[in-house]
Amino acid sequence: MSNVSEALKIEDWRLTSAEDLKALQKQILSGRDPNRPEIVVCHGTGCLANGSEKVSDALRTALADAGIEAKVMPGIKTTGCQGFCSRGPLVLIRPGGLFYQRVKPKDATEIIEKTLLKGEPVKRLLYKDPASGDTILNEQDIPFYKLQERVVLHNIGKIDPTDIADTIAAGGYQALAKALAGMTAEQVVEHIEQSGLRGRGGAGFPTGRKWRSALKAIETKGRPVYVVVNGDEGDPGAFMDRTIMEGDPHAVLEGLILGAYALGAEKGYMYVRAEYPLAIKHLEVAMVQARELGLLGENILNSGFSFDVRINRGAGAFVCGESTALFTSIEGKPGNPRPKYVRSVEEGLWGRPTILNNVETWANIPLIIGKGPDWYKKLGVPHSTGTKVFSLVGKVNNVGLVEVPMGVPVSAIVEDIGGGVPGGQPFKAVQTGGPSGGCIPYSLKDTAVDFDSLTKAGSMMGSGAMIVMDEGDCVVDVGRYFLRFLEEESCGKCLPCRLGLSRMREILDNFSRGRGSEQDIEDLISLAQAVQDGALCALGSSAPNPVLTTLRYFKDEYLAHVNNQTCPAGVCKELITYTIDPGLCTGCTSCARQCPNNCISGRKKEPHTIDTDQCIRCGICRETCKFDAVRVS
Amino acid sequence: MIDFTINNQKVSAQPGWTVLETARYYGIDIPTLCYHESVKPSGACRLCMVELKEGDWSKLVASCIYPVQEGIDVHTETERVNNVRRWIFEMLLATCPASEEIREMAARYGVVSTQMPVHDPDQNCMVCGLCARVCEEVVGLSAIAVMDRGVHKKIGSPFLRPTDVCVACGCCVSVCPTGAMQSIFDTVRGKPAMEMTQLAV
Amino acid sequence: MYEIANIGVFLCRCGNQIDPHIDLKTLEQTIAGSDHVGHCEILSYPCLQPGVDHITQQIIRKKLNRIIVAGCEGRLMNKKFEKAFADLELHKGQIDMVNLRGHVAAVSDQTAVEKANKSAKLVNAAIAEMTAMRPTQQTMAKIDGPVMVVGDGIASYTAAQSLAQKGIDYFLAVSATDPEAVVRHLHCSYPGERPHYDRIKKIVSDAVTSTHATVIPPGKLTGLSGVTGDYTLRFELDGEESPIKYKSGAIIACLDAQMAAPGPEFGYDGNTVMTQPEMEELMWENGAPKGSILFWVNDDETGQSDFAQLSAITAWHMARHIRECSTHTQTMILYHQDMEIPLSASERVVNRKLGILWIPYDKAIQPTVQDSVVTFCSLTDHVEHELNWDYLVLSPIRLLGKETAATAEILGLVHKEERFLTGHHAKVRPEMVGREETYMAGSARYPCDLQESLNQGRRAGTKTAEMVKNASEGRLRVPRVVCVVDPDLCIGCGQCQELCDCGGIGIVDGTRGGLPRVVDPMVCTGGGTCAAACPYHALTLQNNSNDQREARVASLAGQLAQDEVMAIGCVWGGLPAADNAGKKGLKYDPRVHILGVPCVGQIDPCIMARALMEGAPGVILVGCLPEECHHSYGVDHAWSRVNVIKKLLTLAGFNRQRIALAHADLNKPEEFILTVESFARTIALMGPIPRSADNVEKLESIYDLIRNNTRVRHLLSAGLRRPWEKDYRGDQRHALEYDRDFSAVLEEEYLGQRLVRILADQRQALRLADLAAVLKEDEAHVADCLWGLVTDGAITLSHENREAFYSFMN
Amino acid sequence: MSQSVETLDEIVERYPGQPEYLIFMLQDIQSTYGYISEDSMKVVCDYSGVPLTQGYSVATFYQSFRLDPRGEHEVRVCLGTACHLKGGQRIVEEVERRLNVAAGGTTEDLRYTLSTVNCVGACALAPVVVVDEEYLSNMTAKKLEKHLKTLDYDLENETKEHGHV
Repeated sequence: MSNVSEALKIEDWRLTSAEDLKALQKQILSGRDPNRPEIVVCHGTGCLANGSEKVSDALRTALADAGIEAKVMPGIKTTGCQGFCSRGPLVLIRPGGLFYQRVKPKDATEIIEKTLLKGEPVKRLLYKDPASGDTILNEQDIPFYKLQERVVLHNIGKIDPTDIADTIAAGGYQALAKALAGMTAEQVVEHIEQSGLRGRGGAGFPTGRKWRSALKAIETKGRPVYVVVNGDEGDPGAFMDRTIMEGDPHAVLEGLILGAYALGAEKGYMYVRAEYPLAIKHLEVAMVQARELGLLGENILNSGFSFDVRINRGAGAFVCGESTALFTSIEGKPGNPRPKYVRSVEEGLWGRPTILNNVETWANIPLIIGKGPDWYKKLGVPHSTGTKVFSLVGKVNNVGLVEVPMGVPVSAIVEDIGGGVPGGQPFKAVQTGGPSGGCIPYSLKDTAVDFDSLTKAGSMMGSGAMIVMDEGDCVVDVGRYFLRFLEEESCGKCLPCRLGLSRMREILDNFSRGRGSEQDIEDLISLAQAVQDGALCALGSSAPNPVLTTLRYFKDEYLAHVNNQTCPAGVCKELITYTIDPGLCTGCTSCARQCPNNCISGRKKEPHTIDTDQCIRCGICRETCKFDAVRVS
Repeated sequence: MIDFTINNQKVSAQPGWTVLETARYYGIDIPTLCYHESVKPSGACRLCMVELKEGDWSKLVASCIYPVQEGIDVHTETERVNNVRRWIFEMLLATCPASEEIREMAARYGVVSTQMPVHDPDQNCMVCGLCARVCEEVVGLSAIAVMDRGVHKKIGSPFLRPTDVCVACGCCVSVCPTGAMQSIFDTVRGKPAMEMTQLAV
Repeated sequence: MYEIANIGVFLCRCGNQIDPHIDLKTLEQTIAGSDHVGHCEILSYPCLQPGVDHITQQIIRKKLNRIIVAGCEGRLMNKKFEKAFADLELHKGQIDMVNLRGHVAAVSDQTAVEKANKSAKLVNAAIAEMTAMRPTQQTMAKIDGPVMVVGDGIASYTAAQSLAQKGIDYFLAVSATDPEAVVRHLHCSYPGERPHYDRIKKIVSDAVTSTHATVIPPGKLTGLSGVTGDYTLRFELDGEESPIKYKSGAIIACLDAQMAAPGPEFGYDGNTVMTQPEMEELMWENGAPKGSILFWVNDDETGQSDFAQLSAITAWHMARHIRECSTHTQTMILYHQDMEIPLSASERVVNRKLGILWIPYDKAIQPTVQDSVVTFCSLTDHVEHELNWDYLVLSPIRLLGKETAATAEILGLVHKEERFLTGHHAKVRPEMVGREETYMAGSARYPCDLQESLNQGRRAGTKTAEMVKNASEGRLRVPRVVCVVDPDLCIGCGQCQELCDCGGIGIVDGTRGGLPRVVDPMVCTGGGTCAAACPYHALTLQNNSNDQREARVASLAGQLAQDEVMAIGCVWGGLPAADNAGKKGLKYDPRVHILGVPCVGQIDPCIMARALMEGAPGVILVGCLPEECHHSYGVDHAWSRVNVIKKLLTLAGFNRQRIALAHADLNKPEEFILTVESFARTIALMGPIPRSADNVEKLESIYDLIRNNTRVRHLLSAGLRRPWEKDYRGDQRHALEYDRDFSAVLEEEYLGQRLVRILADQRQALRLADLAAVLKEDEAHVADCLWGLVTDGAITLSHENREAFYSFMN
Repeated sequence: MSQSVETLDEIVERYPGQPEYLIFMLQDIQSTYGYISEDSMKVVCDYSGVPLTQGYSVATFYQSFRLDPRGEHEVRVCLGTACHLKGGQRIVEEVERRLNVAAGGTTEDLRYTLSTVNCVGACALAPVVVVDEEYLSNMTAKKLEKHLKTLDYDLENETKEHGHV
């Protein structure tokens, strides 16, 4: 990775004051031609998985082959996730913001020749709005982006996360400089309190209040204190934190340093999932570069304040997202949570006062300090200020990462930004808050997305995963899925969680096989109550939520399983049969060849049949059939 | 002195006591399994849950680790508490069907059968981890520990083989609330079940 | 400091587990009046914080200096109390527990008052012990002088390197200090490790050149004396006439196993059929050989199947090296069908690339070596196939080696196992676990590969460094229950040193002709069989003395009713078995009263005699199984002592079954119950010993004899083993002969003892006939004995009226 | 085993010998060797000054640690919510059938290790399978099998009469 001294081409690069930082920003900006064309290639995990690295390589080769003169030579910039993952790999041409989607390496030459040299767009790579059918040229006009309000994500997609010069040019670390130069620690805490910021990790505890009680704990217990970033984003379907860490690592770092300054902490930890290697890499690079610039480490910006950070890689345990489990994990032990009757701001890491916030919360801090709490309060709604980043996944057209102000209705996110469910029907439900959250049915589509409204609807904000479900998704199956997930991820220390969740899952398993009774539903509720009351940590006590909310909104569907032995959504294997529609079957034999159990028979070019007794309902035939002839009932 | 009530009975405690300790001091019954006086409480079995009431609002806490606080209103036999307790006993009866001790205790609290399916009729360990805590805190060895996680959680020595670290003091056997340690102990100390030499008379 | 005991007794209700079963009020009243009891009280839960707080207040208020909590298992709870009262100057040994719950409340259907009586007996016994105890101050260990790293094992260098890294000074006693020389012969102990030689060279040069190092010139270790922290090692250095002494604080021994060739049945000729190290030597001299090389992992056939994996991986490393050097050479590895191929996924890839063939053979048919061919039975078709070889490489035989064994002997390292230095299983304190690791590293402990050896050395170095650091910072505690020698009483007979299983007893070099023994407190396990064996009572277990035990046993024995028996369980076997029986709610004969001791081996035979003398109708010792004794031989020694009491009982005309030894497994409480109930029945059948003056005299004589007669005590100590113990140091004797000899001596001494007692009691001269009449013994027999006593000078002979009169002179 | 002498020591010596670095060391060993052998566990525990039980419970608690040798190729099927809704479970079942190994296990020939992961954060590509380090998007069992075949070796030429390599 780039060494700062080389990247900045300066000899003595250590910054010693806020003015130094301003000067450096100016120097970087003045060295850049705003009109110089720039090809931005998304290097988020989604796009990388779709081959964006090959695309950027191809673009580089194509540039070299085109033999463009050095003066107008466009830069190729690789950035963090731009959010519109379902369309990756994404390529943007700046200035202007021409937006290409699903770019393949072989398109590189054409992009260079047509767009850069001749200024013409490559039509087939442009985004076509599925709703209107219009082709849209620029990023800012695409509904997916147009309807968002990118505050926390404002740098992502614009800067190269591995080059601190980009961050500084975009105004990074100015909030830190401001605080160190002109604010007391107390003022920083006051700002955060005034902003109304609530933790983005799930429960929505007011961040300012947390910091305040930590300060109080320090009064009696003294130092050291610790600040910790919770980057153990374990909720399946959530990748907001990953995107922030990958795309704008300095924002997290700056927020953490500010927090450390406010509390007088000298040591911080970032606990990041090992499944996010890129995020770890980018954070490490960011730390190295910040250290070299004197923004981290000894005597930051000559203010006399010293602070350093270490990254802990998670080792694969969802429960380590729970604060006390995370602490024991940092201490090098199995991540068993401990009861929180003494709060972690008083007794956290190594029994010391500790402030733990998740990635997105930390990334909000520089914004609040930089632009002031009043500016921040104007975003969102009272009691839920600011914006929230959501990962919009599941049965939705525009899968990706979106940022909206708090308080917008669910439908605005799913239908306007997300483009609705493929096929055009209304969504069935939106699952928010991951395994600890619940479902918002279509009937509540106008529920405002803020902490309190979601809780009222029986769900929760959680870390921000929004999973859209359509009529093809079965709530019993989704409940089973989450319970199985939590059952596997439970640390197993307390009985209600270890055994209660298993039992709940077993009851749902029975439902999905058409076994069970209404009494079982009653038992399920009573057991869920016992688990909520009895579990030791938040993982267990929130685990019954998905089941309880679906029972609340989709009881009929449960009853259909129990009483009629049918799965209305056609998901539960034991309650469905696969048949071949003789009218549509062309006798191509491809299903018969793929069937793992050899239970499809039929002559060539004649309609086939499935032996339902032998069928293991793996669904491969349905997947294979090109003519949609395999039916589920 | 810290004054509060348990089941509407006025009690007073010293700072540093837990709700359970205070209750026992006053002779109020709260069931426990993973609790032992010789080690720090861990709050794993959740049998000792009690309800703290505050107006309309209430919460359940594990009394073995909950420090006493001025003015709290503790109840040990509410509907919510009993619901948790009943389910835990049912779970225990299903996971440790072979444990005589569990059966007796559950019966004392009115749970004699379970509707949960029994997966392993010979199992008697509930993985409360008491043995491991005693090995660490009392004996000072950590020859055994709680291994794995979730439903696979189990007690054992590293690699589930006999370990040199074990001094075969048997403290783990003595604290085990379910009698499960008897068989695990033989694996840990590396002694196959063998017949004893009997006293010649 | 607390010479006069002021005991606080706290009786636990334990919820409802003790209270309704035992009438605690009655118990309290009984106890409260006892001597030395400054306070007695019933508490709900003395062990919970409210109880601990309350006891603390009482200790302060009433200036209590001994605490007895009568509740449950001391094994579990003592530590909590010790911690809670540490600031009040109450330490280990000053806090005792009686397990009322497990030994009284739960185990029988007696009434609450009956149980209170039984409890009172046990608590009173504990009070007697507490009264007799003389607490000692906690002391800290000192370690003076550098650490001695001795032995030629490769682990020496990593041990030294670790010490150097931690800034600890050390002596390095190795034969080779030149890195090249070290690796030149390394393959003889660790073949197939050549890729690591560069690293080894660096370790060697680090270890040798460190500023903390003092390298001892080549030579041989010939002697060792002193205790932890203050050792003196004697070396005979090459070219020096007199031995050189080195003072050292701690010793790390690094010894490697040696490798030998298997027998001729494998065709070994050292030429084309060779062992792995020899193949390595060949490669070293001439490079990789050409042709076809067959490695046969034949450890199963040489009876070393445990090492097959080690040999297999060595074979693979060598095969790999050969293939990498010479693609024309074919390499095959022939292995026993049960062995798992010890290769990781990545190694398998390499293996596949190099085409090294692994061939399993049917274990039922041993492969046969013929000229250029090995026949083996294939697993796939069970046909005998042939493999051609130009070189056949066999697994080496691993053994300790004579020199290594000699060095180990000097260092006191040789334990039960004959072949390797795997230590004994006696581990009674947490800090003792891993002690062998601290002092001993290398493949002589158990065969292992180079990496493991190096790691062992590193581990030993690190742990020793930690120990030295702790000592220098005054944090290394001397265990409180260890043996001390009274130099005024010790005559230097050396019995204790012979018996000691922990190697903790030594001679202080240069003092008074090496006479008095000294105990190394850091090595002593507190087993105490040495103290029980000392003919002169010169050894005492601190905080756990003979006097304490005798007081407890005597107190209980004195309280027992005519049909009640005493069971003394060791804390590793009998006692926890009893605890567990109580915990499981098993019922047994309430006449059994249980006491605990750390090891039955520390029960002096005079204590057994005392119990019978004080009125116990029967005493049973319940220890571990012999092979599981935590103090190695404690239970065996108890056997010998019980046996001598049995002999004496017979001599005195009592039933020898009044004393018995049993073995218990703590995990089998049901069997423990069978044991004690059977004993109680036996005693009930024979009834109590009538307390006639005659019987009392006999019992007192037995006690006196076994306590004070140095001849008997000497003889007993010398023979403390079972006849079938083969690995016991010292000569083996004919079992029956020895037994008869011993009986004869006992008979003689017993009679002598009684004679002396009578004469001393009577304070007048008596005739032979009178004596014989009093003793009801044959006159001729008595005459013989009297003559012996006269010649010994124990009594005087005078004549009056031509009749011989015998009298005791002061 | 022994050619790892250097690396094993080097790995642990990257960190100070304190318990808090235990997980770091185990992770590095895991990524170097693919699993944590008994020997390496001992070395790490000694070095960081914790009882072996702690090392073992850590290694069994966290999903990313393996105590058995891994296969040459690691197939990880994502079972995040998005992948679940799009049939991730079906892929697992199908691959289990084809490789004849249960999820979490390694094939007998040590070629493939099949495991499931909770979410790799690539939900837009659901269902996702990660083979070694390569993300494969919109997977089906069939596509996966094809991919695995490209990784496979030609076995037949290498296997000899009695032995195996």
